[in-house]
Amino acid sequence: MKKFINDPDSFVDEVIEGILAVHSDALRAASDDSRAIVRADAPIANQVGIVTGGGSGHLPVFLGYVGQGLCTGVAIGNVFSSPSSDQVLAATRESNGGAGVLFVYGNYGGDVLNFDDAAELAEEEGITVRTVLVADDVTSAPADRRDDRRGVAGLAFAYKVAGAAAAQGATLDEVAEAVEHLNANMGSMGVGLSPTILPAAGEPTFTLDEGEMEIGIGIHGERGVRRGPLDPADSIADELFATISDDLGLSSGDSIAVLVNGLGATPLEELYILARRVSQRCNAGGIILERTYVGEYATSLEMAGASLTVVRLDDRIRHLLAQPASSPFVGAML
Amino acid sequence: MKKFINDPDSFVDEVIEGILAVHSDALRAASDDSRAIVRADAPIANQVGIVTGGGSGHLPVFLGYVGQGLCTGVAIGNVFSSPSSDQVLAATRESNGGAGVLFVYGNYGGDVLNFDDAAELAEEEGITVRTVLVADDVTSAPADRRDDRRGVAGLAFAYKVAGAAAAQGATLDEVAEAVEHLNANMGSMGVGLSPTILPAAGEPTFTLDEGEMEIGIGIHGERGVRRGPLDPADSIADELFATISDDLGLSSGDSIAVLVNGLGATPLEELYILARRVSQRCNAGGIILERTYVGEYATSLEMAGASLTVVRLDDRIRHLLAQPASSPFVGAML
Amino acid sequence: MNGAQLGALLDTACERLASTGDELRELDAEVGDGDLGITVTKGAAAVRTRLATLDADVLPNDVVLAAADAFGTANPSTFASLVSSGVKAGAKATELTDMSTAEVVAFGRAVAETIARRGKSAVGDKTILDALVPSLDAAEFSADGGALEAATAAAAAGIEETAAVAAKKGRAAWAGDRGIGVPDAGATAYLRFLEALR
Amino acid sequence: MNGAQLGALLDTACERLASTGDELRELDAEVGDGDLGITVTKGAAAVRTRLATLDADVLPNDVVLAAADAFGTANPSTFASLVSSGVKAGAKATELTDMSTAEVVAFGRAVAETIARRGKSAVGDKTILDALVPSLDAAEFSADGGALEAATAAAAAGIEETAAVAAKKGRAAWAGDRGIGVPDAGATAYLRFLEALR
Ligand SMILES: Nc1ncnc2c1ncn2[C@@H]1O[C@H](COP(=O)(O)OP(=O)(O)O)[C@@H](O)[C@H]1O
Ligand SMILES: Nc1ncnc2c1ncn2[C@@H]1O[C@H](COP(=O)(O)OP(=O)(O)O)[C@@H](O)[C@H]1O
Ligand SMILES: [Mg+2]
Ligand SMILES: [Mg+2]
Ligand SMILES: [Mg+2]
Ligand SMILES: [Mg+2]
Repeated sequence: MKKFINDPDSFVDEVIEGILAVHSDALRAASDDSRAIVRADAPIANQVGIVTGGGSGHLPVFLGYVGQGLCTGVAIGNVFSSPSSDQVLAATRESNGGAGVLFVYGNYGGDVLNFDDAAELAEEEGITVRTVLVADDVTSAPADRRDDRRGVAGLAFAYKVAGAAAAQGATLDEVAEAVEHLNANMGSMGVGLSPTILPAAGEPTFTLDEGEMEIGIGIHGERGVRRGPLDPADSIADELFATISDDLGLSSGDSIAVLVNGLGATPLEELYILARRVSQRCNAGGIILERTYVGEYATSLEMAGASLTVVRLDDRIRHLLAQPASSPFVGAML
Repeated sequence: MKKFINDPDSFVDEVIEGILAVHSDALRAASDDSRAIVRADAPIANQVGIVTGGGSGHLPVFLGYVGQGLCTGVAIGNVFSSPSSDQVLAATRESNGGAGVLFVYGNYGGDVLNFDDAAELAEEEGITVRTVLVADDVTSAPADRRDDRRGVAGLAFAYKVAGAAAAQGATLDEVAEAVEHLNANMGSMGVGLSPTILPAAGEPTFTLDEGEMEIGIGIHGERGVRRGPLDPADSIADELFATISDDLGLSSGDSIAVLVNGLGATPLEELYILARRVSQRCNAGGIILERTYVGEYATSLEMAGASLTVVRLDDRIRHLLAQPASSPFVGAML
Repeated sequence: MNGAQLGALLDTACERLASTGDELRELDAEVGDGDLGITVTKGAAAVRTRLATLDADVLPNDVVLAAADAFGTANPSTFASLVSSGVKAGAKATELTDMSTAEVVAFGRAVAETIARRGKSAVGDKTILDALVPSLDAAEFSADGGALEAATAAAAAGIEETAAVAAKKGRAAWAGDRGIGVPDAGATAYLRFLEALR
Repeated sequence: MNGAQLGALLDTACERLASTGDELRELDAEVGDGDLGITVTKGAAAVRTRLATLDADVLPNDVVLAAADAFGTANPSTFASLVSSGVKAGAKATELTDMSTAEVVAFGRAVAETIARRGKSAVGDKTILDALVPSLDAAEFSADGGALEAATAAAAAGIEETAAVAAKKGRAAWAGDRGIGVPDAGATAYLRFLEALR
């Protein structure tokens, strides 16, 4: 295990300690175990609170998106495992500024169970909660079962849209509707080139032969749609872009934003090789590529690989994506 | 080779194409081969131009530090190889706003040869050029031969200091002196957990057994001071911090800034585990840790590993580090 | 069986479960994310720690509630959450007193019902239910003293069937037909638990 | 030897150098960054491309200048920069006409001088100079027609000595005593070039 680590069992808690030590001006713990974290200035009075969370190992997802114009609070589970409902509840309490709380997180079974429990508990305490699941991975279920899809790097845009709407004073229902609108116009797809190792397990989550890739992989190493020999970068970019493009029904004249996301070990250089090709495809297809985000927005520990997220832009999404946002992790990136 | 790549021979040019496609608002080519790049608004009249450069494979070094309050221009070589003097000259010409140009780059033989040649050619064209080499890797030469040391992640601070001084209207000599002052107060040290593969070579630059680390490694995989079994994260952080601390002669009451830099494949989570320990050491030793930077500031393709950079702060450095800076890559990070 | 005896039995079973980590990780990783090994080993360890805090005269039902709570919070993944809330609901519905076969089967039915309701799943979806439900049927109609053996055999048979189909629920469902051939990880965890009880 | 013959000789030699990439990469990687293989293979390929553009009546000196320029810009690493500028300076100093041993040795001395001056290095620092300088000495005092063979043998002997010491210049110097035992990569590249000329 080529990891900087002390004890696998304290991995997540030490990461959080480090983050709180470095970013004490921006973040604070909202529970004794520090597994619930909120903006230092939370709750924001009369603003809808945005709470997210999920398993660890995906930085800057989830904790990195707590900030101004983004999420208000987060609950952090063990590596690749959901936080508990108590942890979600703790984040919810301290994120509630009186205008209700929106849960925005990726569609994973364990998270849904625990967030739903937390929502019930919060409602019992008089906090109004709504939930919008992010389900952007187009290969994880066909279009007629969109809601079954898992949530991947599109989370970044969901946080931006939710946080921007909340900062502008939208109501809980309006913020939820904005994220749902984004969801309907967003698709992602990933490709993995090497596995990750969970610190507590010490073994790779899957194996790929030298020179193999897994097309359609999830951010926990979930199987994709196809495993095969590693294609040239341009073919891979073409396959990801065409698949998402079909799913969204993009056509000439449409405006989009694109995120080329690194899964962890892949150098930034290679992400730009993919971005280059996407830009070429858009030019060739008459699609207006208004903005390209390149970098690590949702990772899977040290997995080599990348994902592509495409958002179809309309005035509403464009406006929300253009709002200022800042967090210790992704300030200038979003 | 687990890489998103088309043709190894066009790797660097495709990366640059991708970067220019995505960041055309901020960057523009300053040579026909696009190996010289400058700020879109370069040259800045009556401001000292800052030109850097070196081999590819280290993003955000070097191109990522071209921006407001940072470098004006850059020359980009092949992976791990110097740019040519012509490329440096091209960047220099378009970075010269009339107040002269400072070359700030890492101390590597090939770069020194080519930048020196470029400096001569530039002087022949009437451009005043000065050079300050960054040489922060404490393990690469003893303190009495500081100037022989190689330049690593400390480059990030050198760019910030140079760019901030230039933006404030300092003269060429003053900017150079500011970077020299930083150099005298900065030290770095790295540790590698896995090798990189040069696209054009297709083979790892070195091999480490499972569970081994190379302490003191350079950002091209240059050998360090010791190879041995992978220590716990805290011991590694202690060793890096103690070595640099001794080199700088830090003592209780000193103020420092620290950069925990990822070399490429190491997850952000693990960098925070190292940052946590450094913060603990500072607290224990009475050293005032004013700011900690955590992230990928100088990489070595997909190498797993990290480096620590420590800067002793005085009012002068503190003031320059506090100035605004922005680039498509490191805006909020610096 | 009284509460102390049940606690001792569970303690031994959880001790034995420690060795299942690798198998469950690998099964879960085939189609999912590979964390089930951690869920079960951490969960089992947490159960043992919690059992050690119980009084000697504790009631069987409270032993079960305490174990469920510990298992559910150690690593609250899908499996841990479903099993924990299922067991808690089962205990509340049955009020376990003597752990007779009839009582345990009734308890198990309530567990399965809760899992199915919360997981929106049914037998045939390739989940823990495919081992749990047949094991309860087998135990109910087993010969005296043979309930555990019958349940174990039925669970194993149910798991074999899961290998033949694609998952319809949970993370494994995303793998679709590519998951065919791999037995369900959660169902296997349940089987290993039954085996550890012997 | 006229210019066309020299061009043909260099072309063959550069073709042969293509196979040295792995060896040079590995040697450079032992203590440095592993790019010398790329420098030499890309450089040799660039030389061949450039040679193909020359006129049939080109002068030997211009063949050498063209080759140096191509080698220096293909992958301008330390080695490429030093060798290219050294060869250019040597050609300017000697004005090669017939490629006699005396002429080539004088040229080589000028190359070595320039490398030493620009690289601030000397024989014994574990660089290309440790092969280049002895090879010139050997060629100068060799029997008629035996210059290349003598130079090759002397270069090989010089390289063996480099293996015994720590580098004092270049990237390899950072490795300090850990570089002992590894022959110098740049010196080896020069030896492979001499061998390819035969
Ligand atoms: N909706 C569901 N209903 C019943 N059981 C489920 C459901 N989803 C998952 N499971 C069970 O949980 C197991 C996976 O557990 P776990 O690894 O904790 O999930 P995850 O990693 O997705 O959080 C599956 O093998 C299956 O037996
Ligand atoms: N200062 C120097 N003087 C003479 N030769 C040198 C010097 N520095 C390096 N070399 C030669 O160059 C070789 C390394 O070349 P190269 O791999 O291109 O360097 P780098 O990767 O550091 O740019 C060394 O093996 C040595 O022979
Ligand atoms: Mg999981
Ligand atoms: Mg090099
Ligand atoms: Mg799992
Ligand atoms: Mg080299």
